[in-house]
Amino acid sequence: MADLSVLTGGRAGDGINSAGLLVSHLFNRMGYFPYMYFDYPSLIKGGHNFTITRASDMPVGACRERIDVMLALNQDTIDLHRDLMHDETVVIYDSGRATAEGQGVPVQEILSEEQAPAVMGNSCMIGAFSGATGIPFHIVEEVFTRQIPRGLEKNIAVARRGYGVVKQVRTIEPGTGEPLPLVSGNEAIGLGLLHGGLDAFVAYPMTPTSNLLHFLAGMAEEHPLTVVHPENEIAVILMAHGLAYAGKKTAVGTSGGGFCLMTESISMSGTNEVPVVVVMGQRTGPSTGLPTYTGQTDLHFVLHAGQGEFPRLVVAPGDITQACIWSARALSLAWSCQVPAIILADKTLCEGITPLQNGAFPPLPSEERPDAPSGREYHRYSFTENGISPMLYPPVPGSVIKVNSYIHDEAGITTERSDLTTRMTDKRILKEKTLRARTESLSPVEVFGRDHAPITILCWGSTLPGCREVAGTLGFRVVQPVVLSPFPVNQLKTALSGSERIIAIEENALGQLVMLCARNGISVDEAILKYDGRPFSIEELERRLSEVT
Amino acid sequence: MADLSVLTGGRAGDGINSAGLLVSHLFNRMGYFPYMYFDYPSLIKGGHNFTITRASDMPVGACRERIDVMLALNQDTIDLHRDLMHDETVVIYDSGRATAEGQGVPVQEILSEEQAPAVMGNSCMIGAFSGATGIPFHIVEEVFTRQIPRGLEKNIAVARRGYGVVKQVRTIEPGTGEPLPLVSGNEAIGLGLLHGGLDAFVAYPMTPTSNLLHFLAGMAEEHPLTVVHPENEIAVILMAHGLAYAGKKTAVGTSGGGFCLMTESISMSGTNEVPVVVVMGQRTGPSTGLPTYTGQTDLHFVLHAGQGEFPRLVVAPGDITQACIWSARALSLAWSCQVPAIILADKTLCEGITPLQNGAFPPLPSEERPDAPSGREYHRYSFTENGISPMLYPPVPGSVIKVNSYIHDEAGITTERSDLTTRMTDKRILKEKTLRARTESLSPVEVFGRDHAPITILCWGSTLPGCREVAGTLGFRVVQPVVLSPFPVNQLKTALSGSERIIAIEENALGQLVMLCARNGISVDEAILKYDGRPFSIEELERRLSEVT
Amino acid sequence: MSRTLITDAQNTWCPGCGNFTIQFALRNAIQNLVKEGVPLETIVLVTGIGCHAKMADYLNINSFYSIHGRTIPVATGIKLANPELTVLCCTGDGDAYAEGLDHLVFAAKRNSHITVIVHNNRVYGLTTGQYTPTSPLGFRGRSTPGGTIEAPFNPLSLMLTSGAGFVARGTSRKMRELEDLISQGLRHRGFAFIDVLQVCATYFNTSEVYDRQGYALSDHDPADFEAACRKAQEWDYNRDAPIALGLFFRQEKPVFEEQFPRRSMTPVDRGKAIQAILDAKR
Amino acid sequence: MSRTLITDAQNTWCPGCGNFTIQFALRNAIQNLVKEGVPLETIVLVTGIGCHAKMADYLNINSFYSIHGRTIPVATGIKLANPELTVLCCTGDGDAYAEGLDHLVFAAKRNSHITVIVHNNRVYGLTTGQYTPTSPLGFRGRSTPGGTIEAPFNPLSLMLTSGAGFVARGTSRKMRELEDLISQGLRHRGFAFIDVLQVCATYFNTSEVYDRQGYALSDHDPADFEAACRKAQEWDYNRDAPIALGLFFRQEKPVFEEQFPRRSMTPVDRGKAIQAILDAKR
Ligand SMILES: Cc1ncc(C[n+]2csc(CCOP(=O)(O)OP(=O)(O)O)c2C)c(N)n1
Ligand SMILES: Cc1ncc(C[n+]2csc(CCOP(=O)(O)OP(=O)(O)O)c2C)c(N)n1
Ligand code: SF4
Ligand code: SF4
Ligand SMILES: [Mg+2]
Ligand SMILES: [Mg+2]
Repeated sequence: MADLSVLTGGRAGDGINSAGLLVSHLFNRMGYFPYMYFDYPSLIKGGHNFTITRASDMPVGACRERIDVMLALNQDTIDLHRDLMHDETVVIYDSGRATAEGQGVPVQEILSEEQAPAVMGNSCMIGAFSGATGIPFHIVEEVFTRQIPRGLEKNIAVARRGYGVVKQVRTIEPGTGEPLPLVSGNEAIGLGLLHGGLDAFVAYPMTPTSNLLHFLAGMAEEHPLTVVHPENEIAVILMAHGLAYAGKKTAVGTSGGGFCLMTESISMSGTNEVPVVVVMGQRTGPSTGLPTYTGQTDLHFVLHAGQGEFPRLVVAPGDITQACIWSARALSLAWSCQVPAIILADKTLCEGITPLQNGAFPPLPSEERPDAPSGREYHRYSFTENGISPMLYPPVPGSVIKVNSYIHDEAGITTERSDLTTRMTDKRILKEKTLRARTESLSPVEVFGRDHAPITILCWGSTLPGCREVAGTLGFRVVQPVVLSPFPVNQLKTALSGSERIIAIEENALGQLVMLCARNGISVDEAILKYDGRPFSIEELERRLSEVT
Repeated sequence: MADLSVLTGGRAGDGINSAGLLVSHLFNRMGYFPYMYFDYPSLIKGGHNFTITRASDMPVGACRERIDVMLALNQDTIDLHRDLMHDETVVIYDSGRATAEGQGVPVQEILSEEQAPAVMGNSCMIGAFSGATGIPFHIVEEVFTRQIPRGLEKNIAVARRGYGVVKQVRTIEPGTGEPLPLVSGNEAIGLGLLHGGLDAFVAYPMTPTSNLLHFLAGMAEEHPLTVVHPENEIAVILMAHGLAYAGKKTAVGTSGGGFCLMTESISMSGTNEVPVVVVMGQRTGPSTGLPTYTGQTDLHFVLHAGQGEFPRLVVAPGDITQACIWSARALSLAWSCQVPAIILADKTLCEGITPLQNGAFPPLPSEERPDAPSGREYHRYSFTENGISPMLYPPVPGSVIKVNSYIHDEAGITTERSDLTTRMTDKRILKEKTLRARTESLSPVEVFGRDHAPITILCWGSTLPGCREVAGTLGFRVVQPVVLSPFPVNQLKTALSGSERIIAIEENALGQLVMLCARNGISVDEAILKYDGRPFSIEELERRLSEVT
Repeated sequence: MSRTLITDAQNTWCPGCGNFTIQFALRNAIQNLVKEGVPLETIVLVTGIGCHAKMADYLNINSFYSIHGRTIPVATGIKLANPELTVLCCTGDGDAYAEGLDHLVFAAKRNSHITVIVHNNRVYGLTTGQYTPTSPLGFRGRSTPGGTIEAPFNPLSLMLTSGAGFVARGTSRKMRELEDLISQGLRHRGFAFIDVLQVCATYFNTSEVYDRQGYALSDHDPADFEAACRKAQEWDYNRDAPIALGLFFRQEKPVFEEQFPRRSMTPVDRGKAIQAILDAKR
Repeated sequence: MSRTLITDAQNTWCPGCGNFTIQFALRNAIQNLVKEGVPLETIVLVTGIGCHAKMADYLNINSFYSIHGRTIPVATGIKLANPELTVLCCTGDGDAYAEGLDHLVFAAKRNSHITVIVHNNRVYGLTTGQYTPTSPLGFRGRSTPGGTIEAPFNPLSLMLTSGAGFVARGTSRKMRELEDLISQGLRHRGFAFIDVLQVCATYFNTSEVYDRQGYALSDHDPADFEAACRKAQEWDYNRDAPIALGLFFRQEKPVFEEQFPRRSMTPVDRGKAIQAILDAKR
C-alpha cells in the first residue's frame, strides 16, 4: 500500500473529528504519513460531518476523490459519498443506523453487552475498521492508550469486539516511518509562536482559528502564558498593543470579519511601531460566507488593510511544518523590525492534520535591534540607518517611552511639520527595506518538484501539498512564495526562471497571486481557480492541469 | 491680471476660513475663478491657520508658491510665509497684532470707534484688502450682503473704514466671468448625492468629511432628509444597511480610521447585495497621522477592503464639479447594480473651495433593474443574465424579502452547498461585468491637455487641477481615471495610446495608481510622489516634472 | 394569512435546544399580531450570527441576517426608513452583550422603536462553547478551560440604567409566558428589551436551575423604576437566587424614529433645494 | 525626581479650557505618588484622540497615544503585561462613552486595575463641537443644528451597574478636589473611574452651571452601593439639579490582572512544553 483513503462520516455531535483522528493515529503508528481533512457545516448537532484520512508512504496534504474504506456512523455517510466509492471500497457501517453493502457492526448491541456508554460507539467502529484492514490489534491498543484519556479499558474492550465482528478484507503492511506528532495547522501555528517566544495570546473565537485560542488557553493552564478572550476583536488587538508596548510578545487570532475590526489598529501599528502579530484564518467569503469552509480570497485585503502606507510582514505557510516555522519567524521578525505581521492561513491549513516533520523548530533569526543609547536621552523613534529604532519597554528608570498614532517626532511627540512627516515616511520605507533583507535571508520562496521543469505550478498557502503531489506525478516544478509582503520579487523571478509556462493555482475567483505577480512584472500564463469553499482534490488538480497543458 | 494669490493668515479661532472665503467671493464677483486652500493644524484655538485664495481667469485648483497679497491677522502670518513673498507682494496687516513692511490697519481702533465687536476685525481687513487692490467698494458691499447673515451694516461700515485707511497699490481689472456658486468638495459631494436621490446620510464626525455631515445636517433642518450621527462608525454603516434594505438611498461619510471599522459591513454588502455608499476622505496616514492634512494613500485599501471577493464601485473625483457629478452617479450605480460604492476623496478635495461649473447636475444614468416577477414567488437573489436581481423593499404584500450575510440560495436562505457557493460567486462576477459596462458608458477616464501629446501625466483624485494646469503650460496630456473599480483598463489604454512617456503624479510614497496600472498591464515610466501631507503646488509640479522630462 | 410562518429550511438546532421554544413563542406572537391586523409583510426580523440567528432562515418573514454583534443598528436603520414596519431583533448574548454591546445601550438611550429578543444561553453556542458576559464566574468554556475569572454583568440592570422603556425577562422553559412577553414587547411603542434565559442543550444546560429558581413576577408595578431596579438585582446571573420572570419595567417615552421626516424629497424638491443652495453661494 | 513632568511640546488647548486644570491636578497627583515612592518610570498614561488626548504630549511620562475610543483595552494590556506598572487613561466622552463604550463597561466588569479619567466636556471638542452621549437634550452641535433628540445617559449609573469598584466625579472647576480624587483613584486596587465635568471654553462652556450646582459629597458612605446609585441619579446630566462631586462608591474586588501569570516562560520552559505536546501527539 502506498495510498489509502478512509472516510469517516456521521452526524455532528457524534465525535467524527475524534474518530477520524484515531484513524489517522493508527496509520501514524503503522509507519505511514496520514493527512486528515475535516468537513463540517456550521451547526452543532445533527448535520453531516465527515473526515477523510489519507495515508501514504510519502507526506501528503490533500484528498483524493477515491475512498478505500468508508466508516459510516449513519446512513447519510453512505448516501452522500457514493461517488467516492469504487469497486473495492470497504464499507463498514453501524448496522443500527445504516444499511449498506459491506460489513455491518452492531454497535448498539456491543455497547450494551459491554455496558459501555454511547460515546464509545466510535471505538467500536475503529476496532472494526482495524479488523477489516488487518491493522494488528496491539496498534489499536497503543493508539488508544496514548490518545484516549478516559475509560481506556472499556474503550479497548469495545474496540476488540468491533475488531472481532468483521472479517479482514484488506491488509495494511506496516510502513517504515517513525510515528511523528500529528498536529493541526492551528496547533502548529501555536507551537511555532511558542517557540518564537510568545508571551500572550488574545483572541475572540472565530472559525477557523478558534481552536488556536482553545489550544493556547489549554497551554496557559499549565504554563506561564497569558491568554485572554475579551469582549470583541477591537479589544483583542488593542490589548495586544498594550501588551506589546510593555514588552510582551503577543499574537492574536481571527478570521475575515474579525480582521476587519482589527484593521484600524494594524494601521496604528504602522505608525506607532508596536509589533502586533495577527493569525488570520481565511474562510469562504464575502462576509459570513461559509464559516466552516475554506478560501484564499483575502490576500490583497491583508496586504493593504489599514489606512496609510507602512511595511508589514505577510507570510502564508503552505503546510503544517511551514506553519510552525514561519509562525515563529513572523513573531520574531515583527519584533526585530517593529512592524505588524500577519500569518495568513485558511480553514484547510488551520484544521487539517498531518505529522509535523522534524526541523519544525529551527533556531530563530536573531532579533537584531539597536541598543538604546546610553548617556543620551531615549527617543522611541530615533532615526537610524536601517529605520529600526531602539525599543524599550516601561519601566526604564530615567527614560520616557512614548508611542503615538499621530505623526510624531523622534521622541514620540505629535508633530504636523511637513519635513518630519516626510522623514517618518522615509523611516518606514527604510524599515521595509530592512524587513525585506531579513526575510530574503530566510528563503521566502520555496521550490519543489522537478528541477528546471518547463512547466511550473505557482501556488501559495494551503494548496501547496496538493500541488507538490501532482507536480511530482506530472514532472512539473512548484514555486511557492511563503512571504507575500515584502513581496520577494527577485527570489520569485529566480525560482521561476526557465519556466516555459507558469500555471497559478488558487482557491479564489480573481487570481490574487496572479494579480500580485502582474503588479511586480511577473506574468502568469494560466490560472486554475476554484471557489466553492472546498479544497482542491488531487484528481481535480490533475484534471484542471491537463486541460491547460 | 490673470493670476493672483492672496494669503490670509491668523490664529485658529480668528475666523481665517471665513475671511479667506470672503476674499474668494470678492474675486468671484469680480468675474474670476477663485480657488481656496485652507491649511490648519488639528487644534481649536491658537495655532496658525491660513488660507490661500488664488484667482485666475481660468479655473484653477492648486496653489502657487508666490503670494501677491498677504493679509496678516497676526505676526506668525508674516514670519512663517516670508518665502512665499516677492518684491511686489502687497502686505496688509493688523497693526495691533503684527509689525511688517506694508500697510498696517489699526483694526482695534477702528472697531472701537465703530463700536463693533471683535469678530468684525476680519471685515475691516477685507475692506483694507479691497482698498489696496482697487476692488470697487460696491463689490465688497455686494459680497457682504450675500454672505454675511448677521450685522451686515456694521460689517460694511467697518470694511469701509478699512478700505479707507490703505492706499491702492494694485488694480484688479474686472474679469469677464459670471459669478458661479463657490462650494467646497464636501458640499459638492453632498449636492451630488442629493441630486442622485439621497434619502439618508449617516456619519460619525471625522476630518476631512465632518463638514459633509454638518452640511447635510443643515439641509435636514429644512428638507425631508434623514441625517443621523450615531455612536460610532460601526453603527453608522449598519444603520445604512438597514435604511437601504428598507429602500432608502443612503450614504455615509468617514475617513481612514472610521473606514476600517466599516470594512466588515462593506464585505457584507458584497454578499447581501444591499447598496451602501461610503464617502471616504483620505488624510495623511497611517493611523491618526495628520488629521487635517491630505494624502492619497488609501487607494488599494478601499479597492480590497473587506474579506472575500465582490464587485465594488470606486470613484475618485478630481475636482469639485466631478465630485458633484460622480457622487450622484455613485449612488445611482450602487443602487442599479446593488453593490457597495466608495467615493474616494481627500482633504484637498473635501475642503478646497472653487466655483461649481455648469453641468454639474447631468441627468442620472437610468437605474435599470429587473422587475420582480409577477405571479411567481419573489426571490431576493434570483439568478439573471446580468447578475442583477429584482430588488424589493418591505413591505410588499405576499412577498418575503430576505437578505443574508451567509452564502445563500436565491430566496436568501443560508446554504453550504458547493454548487450554490460557486453560482453565487459567478453571480457576483456577472454583476461586476454589468457594473463595468455601466461605468464604461459614463467616460470613466478623462483626458485633458494637448491632444496626442507624447508626454502624458497620469493622475487621480485631487491632484487633477494642478496637473491640468501644468500640462497646459508644458504641452502635456493629462489622463485621469475617475473610476478606479471596476478599473477601466481599455479606456485607460486608449487614453494613453501614443504616449511616449507616462509620468504618474501621486500624493503617496508607493505610487498606488502605478501599482494598479502595472497589475493591469499598463506600465508607467516615472512616478512623481509626495507625502508630506501638503498638496503639490504648481511650481513643485513644474520642478519635479522638469527633473524627469 | 395563508402563508405558513416556517420556511422549508432544514432546522439544525440541537435536540432539546431552547431556541425551538423561542421560535414557537415568536411565531405565535407574530400570528397574534397579524390577527390583530398588522400586515405580515410589515414585520421585519434582524438577526446576528450564532445559533439564535438561524431564526432568520426558519421564519418565513422578511429578514435581515446580519453579522455577528450587529443586529441593533440595522434594526434602527430599517425603522428609520419606514416607521410603518414592525422591527425586531433575535440576537445572542455573545452578539448583543459582547461583540455589539454599545449598540444595545444606545438603542435603549435613544428609545429606538424596535424589539430586542436576546437568546441568552450564556454561552457562545455556534462557536462551540466559550463563556459570554452572562456566564457565571468560573464557567469552564473552551477559551477558559480552568474557569472564567470574570463575574457576569446583569443585562437587566444595564438596560434599566441605559434608559430602556420596556425591560422583561423570559425563559425558553416557559413558552406561553414568553409568547406573552414578546407580544407585549412588539406592542410597546419604543425600545423593548427581552432577555430570554435560553437553555443550550449542548454547552450549558441550565434547565434545572431555571425550573427551580424561576418564578413569575407578581405584585410588581412595572411603572415603578426603583422597584424594577431592585427586582433586577435579585439575581446577579451568577449565584443561586430566585429568578424573576416577566415584565420588570415599562414606560412610554418619545420615540427616536418618530422625530425624523416621514416623506422623502421629490425630484422637484431636490432640484429646488440644490438651486437654493447654489444661489446662496454665488 | 529631577525630571519635570511637563514636556516642551507646545500646548494648543484653547484659553480657558478645563483641560489645563485636569493636567495640573493629574501632574500633582503623579508627583504625590512619586513622593510616596512609586518610581515615575512605572507610570504609564494611555490617551484616546481628542483635545483631552493631548495630555500624552504634554506630560513627560511614559505614554501610549492611542486611537479614538480605544484607551481602555490598551491600558488593560499594559497592566496585564506588567502589574508593577501604574496605568491610567485620559479619555474623552466621545472616546469612552460613544466610540468605545463597550470597553469601559468591560473594564469595570473585569475590575481591570487601571484608572480611567474621563474628560467629560459633553462635546466632541477636537472635531469642532458635535453632541456626545452626555450632552443635554436639545444640544445644538454641528451635527445637530436643530438640537439633539436624544437624552444623555448617566455615566456614573452605568459604571455602578457595570461593576466598577471605584466611581467618582470631579470637575475642572475644582482642581484641589480633582487632584485628590485622582490620587485616590490611582491608589485604588482595581478599576477606578472618574468622570470629570470639564469645561470646554469654545464649544460648551458650562462653568457657570457647575459652579452653581456643584457641591461636595458629604455624609455619604462610599461603601454603600444603594446610596451611591441614588446619589448618582440625583443629576441626570440633562436637567438642572444639584451635582454631587466626590467619591460615590468604593469597593475592593479581585483584580483581573492579578489572576494571570507574572513570569514569562524561559526558552527552556518553551522547549520542554513543546516537546511534551509533541510527545502526546505521536
Ligand atoms: C466579527 C466576528 N467575530 C466572531 C465571529 C464568530 N462567531 C460566530 S457566532 C459567535 C458567537 C455567537 O454567540 P451568541 O451570540 O451567544 O450566539 P449563540 O450561538 O449562543 O446563539 C461567534 C463568536 C463572527 N462571525 N464574526
Ligand atoms: C475612528 C475614528 N472616528 C472618528 C475620529 C475623529 N475624531 C477625532 S477626536 C473625535 C472626538 C473627540 O471627542 P472627545 O472624545 O469627547 O474628546 P474631546 O476633543 O472633547 O476632548 C473624533 C470624532 C477618529 N479620530 N477616529
Ligand atoms: S449549541 Fe446550544 S444553542 Fe446552539 S443549537 Fe445546540 S443547544 Fe441550541
Ligand atoms: S475645543 Fe474645548 S476641549 Fe478642546 S481645547 Fe478648546 S476649550 Fe478645550
Ligand atoms: Mg449565546
Ligand atoms: Mg469631549
